[in-house]
Amino acid sequence: MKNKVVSVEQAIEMIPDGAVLMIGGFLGDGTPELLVDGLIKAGKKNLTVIANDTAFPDKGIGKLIVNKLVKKVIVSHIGTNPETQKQMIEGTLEVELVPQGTLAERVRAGGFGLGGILTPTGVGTVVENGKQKITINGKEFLVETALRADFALIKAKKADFLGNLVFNYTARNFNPLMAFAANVTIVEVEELVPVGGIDPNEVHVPHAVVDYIVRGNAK
Amino acid sequence: MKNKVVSVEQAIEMIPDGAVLMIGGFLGDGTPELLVDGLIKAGKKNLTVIANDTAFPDKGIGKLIVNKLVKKVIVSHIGTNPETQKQMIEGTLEVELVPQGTLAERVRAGGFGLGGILTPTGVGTVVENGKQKITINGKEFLVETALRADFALIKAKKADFLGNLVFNYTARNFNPLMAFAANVTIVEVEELVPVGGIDPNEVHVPHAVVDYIVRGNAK
Amino acid sequence: MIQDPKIGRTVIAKRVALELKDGDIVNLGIGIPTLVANYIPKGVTVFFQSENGILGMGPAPEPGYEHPNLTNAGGSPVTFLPGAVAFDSATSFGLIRGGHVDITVLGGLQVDEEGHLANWMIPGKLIPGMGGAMDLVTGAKKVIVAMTHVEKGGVPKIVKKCTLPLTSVRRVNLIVTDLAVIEVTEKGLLLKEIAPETTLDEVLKYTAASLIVPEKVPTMPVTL
Amino acid sequence: MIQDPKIGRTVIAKRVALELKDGDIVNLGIGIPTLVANYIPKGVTVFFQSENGILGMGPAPEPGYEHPNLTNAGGSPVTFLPGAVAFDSATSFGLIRGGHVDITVLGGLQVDEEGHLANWMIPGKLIPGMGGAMDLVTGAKKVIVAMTHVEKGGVPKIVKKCTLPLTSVRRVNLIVTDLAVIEVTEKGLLLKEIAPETTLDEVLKYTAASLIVPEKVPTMPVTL
Repeated sequence: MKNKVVSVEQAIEMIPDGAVLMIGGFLGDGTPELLVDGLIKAGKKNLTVIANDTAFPDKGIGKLIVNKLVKKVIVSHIGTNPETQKQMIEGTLEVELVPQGTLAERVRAGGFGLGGILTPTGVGTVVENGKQKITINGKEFLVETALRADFALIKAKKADFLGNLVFNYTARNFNPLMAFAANVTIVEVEELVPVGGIDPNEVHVPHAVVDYIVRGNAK
Repeated sequence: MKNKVVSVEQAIEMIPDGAVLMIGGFLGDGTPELLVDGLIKAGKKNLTVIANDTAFPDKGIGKLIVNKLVKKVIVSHIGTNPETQKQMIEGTLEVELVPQGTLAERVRAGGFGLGGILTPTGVGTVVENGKQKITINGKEFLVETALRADFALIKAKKADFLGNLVFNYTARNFNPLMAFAANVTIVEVEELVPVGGIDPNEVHVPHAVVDYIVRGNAK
Repeated sequence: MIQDPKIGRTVIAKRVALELKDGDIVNLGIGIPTLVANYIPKGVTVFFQSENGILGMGPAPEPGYEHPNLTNAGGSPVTFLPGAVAFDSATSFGLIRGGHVDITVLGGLQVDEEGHLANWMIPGKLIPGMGGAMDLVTGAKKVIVAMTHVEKGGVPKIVKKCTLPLTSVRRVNLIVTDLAVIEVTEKGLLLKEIAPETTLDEVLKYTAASLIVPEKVPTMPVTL
Repeated sequence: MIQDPKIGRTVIAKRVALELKDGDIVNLGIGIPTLVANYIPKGVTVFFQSENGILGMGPAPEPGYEHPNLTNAGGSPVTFLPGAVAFDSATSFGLIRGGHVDITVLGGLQVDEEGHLANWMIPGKLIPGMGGAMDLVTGAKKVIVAMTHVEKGGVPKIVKKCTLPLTSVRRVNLIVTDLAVIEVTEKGLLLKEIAPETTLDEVLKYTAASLIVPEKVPTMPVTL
């Protein structure tokens, strides 16, 4: 069987300029920093990044912004990274804002084979601009469409060699959702255990959606 | 704080005739049998049951059918329970069939505050009758609306006194989804542990959605 | 009118805290709402939910006890209380959108006569993004806005009609400021309480929306 | 034509098993598809997914080792292989609908010239419900129909146009019967292989749909 374990360099090599990436993390907590650093080192260009936020200038996805690898972000907020706002105002970075719960469902829908979801969030606000609306039992909902990516770069606490994943506390956030929603899913893990080393009840993401595993700092 | 632990009798007493119930389980695996038996003992009538299936005549939800407590079921299949088919043909039981994956998403949508989901499943089949269709990027999807219930009767392996839940293997199935989707959620558990006795990473359903806890056979 | 802004913020937090009931699931926004956690009444146990994926969040850890994978929605280290749970972002917003959060306390830029809140952007000036605010206001059982009554310079934030982009068309339930407690009712904004050291005239002067003023308006039951 | 139905079913299962590639995620329906698990080629590791919420399902346990909470989609006790995972029904169908299952093998009542499958009801006669079949056919990367070529009485199940309600408008990829292997192509149904002890004439006689028949049609590479 295919060995999914690769080096950071091998993982990064697969990603072309212009790729659409989903990157896990919430203000950097749960972001695969080795993969982020790998993208910067390789000098990737024109990336589109789907993520919860752009973190801080010196942390997580923020570093990709500061180093100008990104042409577009689809995120729920950018308030913690002044560089994102600066590039947006300068017109060098496109920013698409999505309510956080809607973003989570759109990513999940992409991975779960759904066309999208119907949400009350955003009805009657600027978020509804350009979107279809549907009324069910007299209540209006926005049609929010599924999101997919070329690559998902995610971070887990633990994996077995098959790619079954366990996440840690608030580092879980968007990571499990993104694992399903990309053509290629690469996970950076802190701990690699033998197959059979994780209780079947405690796996957060089944190996079926994981393509490559990169060992993190704690080997 | 409210003590959520109640007896089977106290739990069943809350449920009026004619109630809409979601009941967990897959062919009986993961069905709260004590609560099912409680409904039968109390002689409830005209129930609507949302569940994956009607199990077998002598197991799980099947017993509710055999004892004629149910006027309508919303399920994905009835093939394992001849009594369900018999009552359907006699016209005493209404059967609404929903594709299993669609049923799971409709229940989840009900619990997660979504109006529904867009699925490719059922497009071009009898399942699309009477439903709205939406085209996204040239692909057709059915609008499948959210389901909710008055009560969810679910089964977990383990709970703490707050109601944090852990499910066991294939007994998980619809139980975690239904926990969110009812006005009142009652869980039958095999094991009750102190608050703090479950690793935060290993909880499958957070206590916020659990209203009452019934101790199962293994106290 | 309370002159010291710090005391003003404390009054807001103390007053909001009185709205919390035993067993409530509570989501606190950043800024003033965060302070509410410091004033939970005795005998009341509430569970703090944070949209990054935790229920049962405790206060900041002692120095040296910070863990990089246990943070709040502002990215700061927090702790677990007994019975805490971690979950993914979809589940977190399932709780929020699905009505499983009893109370959310959020900051505000404007609230209008219809109870509509604007709190996520100032066009051409400040576009941080909505984060989880739109889902929280749309989905939580009870929405409390905790904010200063006026902007710096005395510009009212409670207005006839929001000029800033709305967070949701779902009406908020209660507005708690350093001047007053105002309930959003079917008939309009009802003045429920006035802050200590504050007069009715001051409340009316600094409010740009119509208020329903009962004959007797009690003082907020908080100590300065 | 193979006369013994049991041998016929075995041939189908053995032939389908040759379609499985190392590392595949596979979902087997009830009936003939279940038999496929007995004939996985040497050196090929596949992972069986079952829609009730498991990936990495092993065979039936030894007597006395049955656990009530470890069953397959037919309700029968199964076992865990190393690396097995349990999940809820939404995740299970997320895997299925989302294209994360490489191959699903399902029984069939009819398949037509367009590759459409009907396998979940016979109006007025048999209405067991679609269970997970509609999601599986719509979402799996590759759909293989494993069925007898004809009904009892010799009525063809491969037809011009399905008269029974469709399971999905997504075309199946391959049909494996006790008479033939047929691929669903853009141009129509392509006869790929003929079963042992079976003639081309027999295949054509028992097929009610047009078949594209290449000059040479090999025999299925399976032993009886």
